[in-house]
Amino acid sequence: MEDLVKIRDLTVRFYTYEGVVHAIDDLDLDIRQGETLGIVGETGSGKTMTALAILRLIPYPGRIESGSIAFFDRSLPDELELLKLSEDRMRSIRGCKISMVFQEPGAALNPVFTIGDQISEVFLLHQRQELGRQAKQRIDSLLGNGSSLSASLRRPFWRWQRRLYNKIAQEPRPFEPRLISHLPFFRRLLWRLKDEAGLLTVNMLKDVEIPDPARVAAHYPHELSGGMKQRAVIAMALACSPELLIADEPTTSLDVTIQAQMLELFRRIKVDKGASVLYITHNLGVAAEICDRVAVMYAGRLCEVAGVEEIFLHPLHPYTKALLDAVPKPGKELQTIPGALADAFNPPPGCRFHPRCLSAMPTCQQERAKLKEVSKDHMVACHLF
Amino acid sequence: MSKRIPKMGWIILAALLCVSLAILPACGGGGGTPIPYKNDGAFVQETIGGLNSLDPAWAYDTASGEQIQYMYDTLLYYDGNHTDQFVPMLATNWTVVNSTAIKFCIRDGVHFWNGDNVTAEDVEYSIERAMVQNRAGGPTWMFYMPLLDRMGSRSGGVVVINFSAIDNAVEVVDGNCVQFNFVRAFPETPFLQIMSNTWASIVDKDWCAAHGDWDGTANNGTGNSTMWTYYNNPPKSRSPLYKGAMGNGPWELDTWDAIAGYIRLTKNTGYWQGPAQFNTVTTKFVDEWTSRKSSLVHGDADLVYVPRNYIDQLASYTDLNAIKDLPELTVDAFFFNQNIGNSSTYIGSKALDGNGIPTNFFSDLNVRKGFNYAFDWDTYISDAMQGEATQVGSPVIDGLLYYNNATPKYSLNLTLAKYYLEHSGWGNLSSIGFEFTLCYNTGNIPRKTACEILAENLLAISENFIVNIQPITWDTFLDKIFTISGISDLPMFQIGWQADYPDPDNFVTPFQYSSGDFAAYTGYSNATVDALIDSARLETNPITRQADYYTLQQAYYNEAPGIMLVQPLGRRFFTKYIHGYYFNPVTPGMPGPLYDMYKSNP
Amino acid sequence: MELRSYIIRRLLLLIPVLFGVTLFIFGITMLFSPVQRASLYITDPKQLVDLPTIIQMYGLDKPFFVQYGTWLGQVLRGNLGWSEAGSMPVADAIWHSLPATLELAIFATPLIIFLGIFLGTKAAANKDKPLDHGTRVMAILGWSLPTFWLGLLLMMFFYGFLNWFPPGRLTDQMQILVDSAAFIRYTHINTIDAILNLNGPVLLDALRHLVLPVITLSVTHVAFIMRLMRSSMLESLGKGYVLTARAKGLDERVVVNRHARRNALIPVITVSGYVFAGLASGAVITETIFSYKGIGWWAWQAAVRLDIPSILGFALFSGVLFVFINLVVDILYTRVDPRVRLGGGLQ
Amino acid sequence: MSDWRFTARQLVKNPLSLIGLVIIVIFIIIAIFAPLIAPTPAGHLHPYMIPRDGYFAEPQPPSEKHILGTTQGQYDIFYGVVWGTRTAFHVALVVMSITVLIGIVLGSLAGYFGGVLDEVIMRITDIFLAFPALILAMAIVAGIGPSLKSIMIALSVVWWPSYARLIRGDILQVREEDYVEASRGLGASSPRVIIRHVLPNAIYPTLIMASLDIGMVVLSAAGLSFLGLGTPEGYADWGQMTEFARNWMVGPPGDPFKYWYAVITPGLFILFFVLGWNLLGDAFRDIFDPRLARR
Repeated sequence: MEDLVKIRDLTVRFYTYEGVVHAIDDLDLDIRQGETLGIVGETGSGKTMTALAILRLIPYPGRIESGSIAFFDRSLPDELELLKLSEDRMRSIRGCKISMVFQEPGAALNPVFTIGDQISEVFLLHQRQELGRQAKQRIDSLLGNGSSLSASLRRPFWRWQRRLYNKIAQEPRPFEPRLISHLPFFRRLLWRLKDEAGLLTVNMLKDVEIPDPARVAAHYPHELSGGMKQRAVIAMALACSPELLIADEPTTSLDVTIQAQMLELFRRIKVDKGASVLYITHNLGVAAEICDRVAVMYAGRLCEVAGVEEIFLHPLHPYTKALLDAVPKPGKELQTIPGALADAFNPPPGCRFHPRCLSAMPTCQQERAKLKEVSKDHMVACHLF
Repeated sequence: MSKRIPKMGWIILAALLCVSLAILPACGGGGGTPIPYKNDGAFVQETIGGLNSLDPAWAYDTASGEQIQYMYDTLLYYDGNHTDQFVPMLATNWTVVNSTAIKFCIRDGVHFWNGDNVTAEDVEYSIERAMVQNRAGGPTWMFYMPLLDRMGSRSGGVVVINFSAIDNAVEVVDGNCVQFNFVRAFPETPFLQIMSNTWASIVDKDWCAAHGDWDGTANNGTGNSTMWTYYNNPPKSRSPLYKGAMGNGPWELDTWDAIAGYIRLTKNTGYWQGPAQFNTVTTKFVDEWTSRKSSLVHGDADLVYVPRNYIDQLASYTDLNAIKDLPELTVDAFFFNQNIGNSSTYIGSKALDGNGIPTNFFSDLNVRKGFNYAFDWDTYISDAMQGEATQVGSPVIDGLLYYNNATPKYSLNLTLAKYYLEHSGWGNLSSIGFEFTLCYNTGNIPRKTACEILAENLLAISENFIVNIQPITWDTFLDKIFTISGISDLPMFQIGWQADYPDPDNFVTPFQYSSGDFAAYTGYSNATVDALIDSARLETNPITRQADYYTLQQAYYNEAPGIMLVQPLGRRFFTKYIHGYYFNPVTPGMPGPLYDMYKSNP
Repeated sequence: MELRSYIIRRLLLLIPVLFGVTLFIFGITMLFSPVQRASLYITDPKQLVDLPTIIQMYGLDKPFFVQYGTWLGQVLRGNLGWSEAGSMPVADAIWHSLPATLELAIFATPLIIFLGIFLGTKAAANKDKPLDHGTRVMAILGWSLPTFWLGLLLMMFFYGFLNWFPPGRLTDQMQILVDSAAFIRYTHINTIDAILNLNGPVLLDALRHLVLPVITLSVTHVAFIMRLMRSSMLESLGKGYVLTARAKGLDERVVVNRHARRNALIPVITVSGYVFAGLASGAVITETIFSYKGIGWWAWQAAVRLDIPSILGFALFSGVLFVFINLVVDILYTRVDPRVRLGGGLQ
Repeated sequence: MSDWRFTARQLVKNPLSLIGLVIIVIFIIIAIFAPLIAPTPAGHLHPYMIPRDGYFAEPQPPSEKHILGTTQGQYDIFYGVVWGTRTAFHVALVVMSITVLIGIVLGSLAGYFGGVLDEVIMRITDIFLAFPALILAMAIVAGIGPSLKSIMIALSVVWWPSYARLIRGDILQVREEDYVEASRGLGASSPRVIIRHVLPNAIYPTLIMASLDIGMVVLSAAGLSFLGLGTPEGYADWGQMTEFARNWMVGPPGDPFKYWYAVITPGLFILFFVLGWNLLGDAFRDIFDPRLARR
């Protein structure tokens, strides 16, 4: 299995009035084709930032200081260096090659647009040519079987439309249609694109197991339940079958029964679409459920990466151990991690975990541990090894 | 995207800068810039304020009077710029039947705009209507005074005269003549003056009756013989004439928009003296001076009202025809209140202890004289009036009959002032000292200046003479002067009088008659003066009359019931395209004899 | 809530408001002595001999509730009384003075709102960048300008010097044309009438006269909308759906103008409503300076001349306007924000 | 009081608010040292009345005697604008304190007790808000008679309702907070709860708002003065001085800017005074706008 995304010494900092926040610090991480990689860690450990960094959506006043994110797109011969792409190019990747599902479906959906609008937006953006092609076919069929008088009268108009949509189908950025799409009323001429997008949207909603998708598409977010919203968001993310789907705690805000359905959904998506999934969670149980590999983060650094069984059966990093012990199990009294999460403004030197680490050594306070591969596919950053 | 905006911003800014730079020099040479000739055949003037009513019997303000003047004719009118010689208008001639009757014969073939003939009945109706209406605060007392020897139809708010009295006062005689009967002998000239003014305008009886106005009979077509009182002191809107008009004058009413603030008249082509020169006469009411000024210098207006303060701003416009020093029949004066109300808050301690004045402080002649000598007319005229005024020594001012310019006047003389104040009936005031508050109505800068001049000069005489100055609004001002009780709270006040008709009686009465319009509130009364005024008013012999008024003028100087200030000199700023103006102080409004005027582009 | 019942409820709410306003105004006017209130009818001191008659005639010496009662009775009989300030019945005065004001409002309000929204969006989208500071300084500068000062400067320059934009509503020739029978006054709003009469010159002339007052009003009001738009824009730019939109790969322009702005507009609507109400109930100073005499000017005249019937009439008018605008705003809300239902706020 | 530290940091960080701050400080200095900057001439009774140099109308250009020239009626402009600063602050402070006081009392009553009382008070504010502020103010001033006092009264009358509403809103928020519930639960009396717990937390934004409305108060006062409803002629008041200059906007032809000194100076003083407060206000609103998350 070769890699889909290669993150190397990624560093993200936030420049706030209170000081500089070291959100991510020299992060190395690979996401492989078709796998589900889970990132676990406490809140503020930099999970979400990693995800946003991949999309280059680090919010103000944050900044990607250094590092590289290589993206291996099957459709392209050689890798893409995401951090070096032009903004336009990057946009064509967001939502298309790499898309994201957010934690709060309520917040993620725009309250003033219908579900349908928001999803078809993706199609209209990334699959314009495809839509154009379908629109053209539809017109062809109209021209074909249009025998009635009214039809024959409309022919010239249809012909013109055909040319229009043909252009859209052929060229990536056709002049005439783009002009029209900028003119106030005339942009309505492109209604067929919307129609097509609408159809695709309904299919998409069906895909994510939303009952009566046509009706739901016409609904506004506030008219749907949390689960429905999240499905809609997922549908949006999957709209143009991305290579990488980033899911940022997609189930946290939902109640348990729905969570189960969601996980099921994700598993299925992976199988159907063959997409890789970057699954961010603080819930180890969930991670164990659906991840192939799990990466553990602490205070903006990677502690340990390994296959899911490996990490649950033989955790190496003290922090990982601590995390696992922190999961309540029947018959076993609960272990808590001493101390609080490292201060983001001036993190402890050396290994950032050492203040809370039970097996901390003098070296831990000076130098930080490199990430080394202790056994096959099992990497850990700790001086113990 | 975000970068584009500031660029645009800069471009716009730069553009504006260039434009302004380009233009400023251009408009620099304004002096020579000629005033364009606009609105051919139309007369456009811009003034301030607004109209009150178009009803001749109702209107008592110049603005309304002016418009009425354009739309209606009177029986006779002043000849040129004379105030005591007359030319026939709707009356072909008039004859003094006897000392208690004057007869006017009506011109034939004169038509109202609607084609109705102007008949003797119309004349009778017009004057009787005015007397029937006799609205509170209206001009019609000027008919009652000569005809019925009383000031109005009511007493205590109820009508006390019978209709017959009015009916007999004005009678149609031998077909096309109208005779006016006085209950007592009345001098001819003042009556003719009254009959020349807008309230004596002739309206169309039939039109009025048809539009719901009084029909000329006591019962007004009903069974009730006192029905006419329904039209006595009515609300303004009860008569169709307040906003409508049906006259025979040179211009007809076209539009009056009180809110937008303009009135437009259009030419009456059938005017009996031949159509006027101006097809339209538009009067706009624009309170903003900068705006009026601009309209004038851009030729949008042919005449604008120029406040005295701003005449210099127009000095260098060569295309303006500035007519100056027109002696208007108005006068401003200080009044000493010899009987100040006890409730007054303007006289400090109400006692002569240096922190106030007693309520009868000004009843002492020397105090009044002292104050007169303490006023500086020259400064007042040069600074407050921009030199456009002449000092007057008595209510009888230049331009009135029997004006005697030999009457002595007070002038600034601080030593004399000091002398009189130190030898007052109150003892040596400069050692005792006094303090009171001098009020003027807010916004009237000349009056404020007058107060300041007086106060400063008094302070110069003695630091014990403290006069505080306080502005009060017009309504408070009236409230303080014209209390229902008739006793004013103000120790001194300034007020002006404008001629109703250019007869001295119209001036001596308010200023000197013990129950006169103003004097009544000053506690000034002098039996001999009152008697003289009464007799002079009705004196038919000009010689005696002149003597009486000379005496009265001298009396004012001797008694000094107030400080007569000045008679302002008017001015007109026409564009040079307006011709034919001549000044008659009695003609209401700025444009003057508009019928005789015309507009042409040399 | 169902629209009709909602409107009815609002109109019922109107009654106590109007009652209160008029009672309050009347109360104020009762601070004056009868003489003071009679001074409205005294244009010249020589009329004062008849002061007692005038006071008695208008019942100015009657006790408070008697006078208010008579007025109320009049109003209920559909007669708002006589406006000395407009020298016509109060109802007519409102009716005559409204068009001019409306004309100003109709042109100024959209300008203010769109400019405000545009600038606000730009400023928010470039928070703390020069553009942000620039636009804000401009807007706040305009907001801090004394209206009368700005108006006079403008007039001095554009009429005094350039003679481009004269004051008033129409030049004399055009006014004559408009008053003539050939020209039908549908609305008395010159521009609209000109269009309806297909009369180019009048339209141009009317527009020429509108330029300066409209500029004055816009400059002094735009900051209102702008700063509100900016903050509510900043708010919605921080929202999750904006991140989603970006994650979709949408162009930043689309993100801002489509996703963020639509939500940011919601609070702006209310303020826009008040701006319009404010202008439609008279921009006194602007109307005075440019002698664009409308209802504000009339109300001012009434106020300074103590023309009580006019003031009360104006109070009724502005009360109705206020409630009416609120109504429109609420209805607009439901159009813009699908979550809002009439009567109750968010679901 | 990290709030304050945060606020302060924000203010100095933002150039606009900094400018505003500077402007205001300058005005405060002018106001305090007015008697030193523009000493009242000996024998001049009332320091707030601008000394005149003659009575005639035409403004005179700057000279040694009159640094900024004289305006219509020979009032010394320099003296006028300097002492006018005091007038401005005087009006603003008085109006604001009255307004806030009324606002607090009615607002907290309405907000805390709610129910009928709330309904009544809010209807009353409706009544005031339903009537255009400026014209209501005019009516009042015209009634009481133009003077500084009546301007202040009028402005307070038209200004308080918005504050009553503001405070009511804040109180409604605060009263739901746990600690208020708690202290109520402990049986604290209503006034006690309001004064000890609710007000301190609700009043903060109000005071900020008030201090920032100062600019607008002065602007409105100037507007009234301009409409002739202001201070007596010659009183040191910017609005009135602008009114004096009103008719000298355009100089004689050939010298259109002849009277610039009379026109520009008072206007600029008003402009900058208001600008100062508004700049500050804009920054403050950003800082305290609850809808804007602090980063």
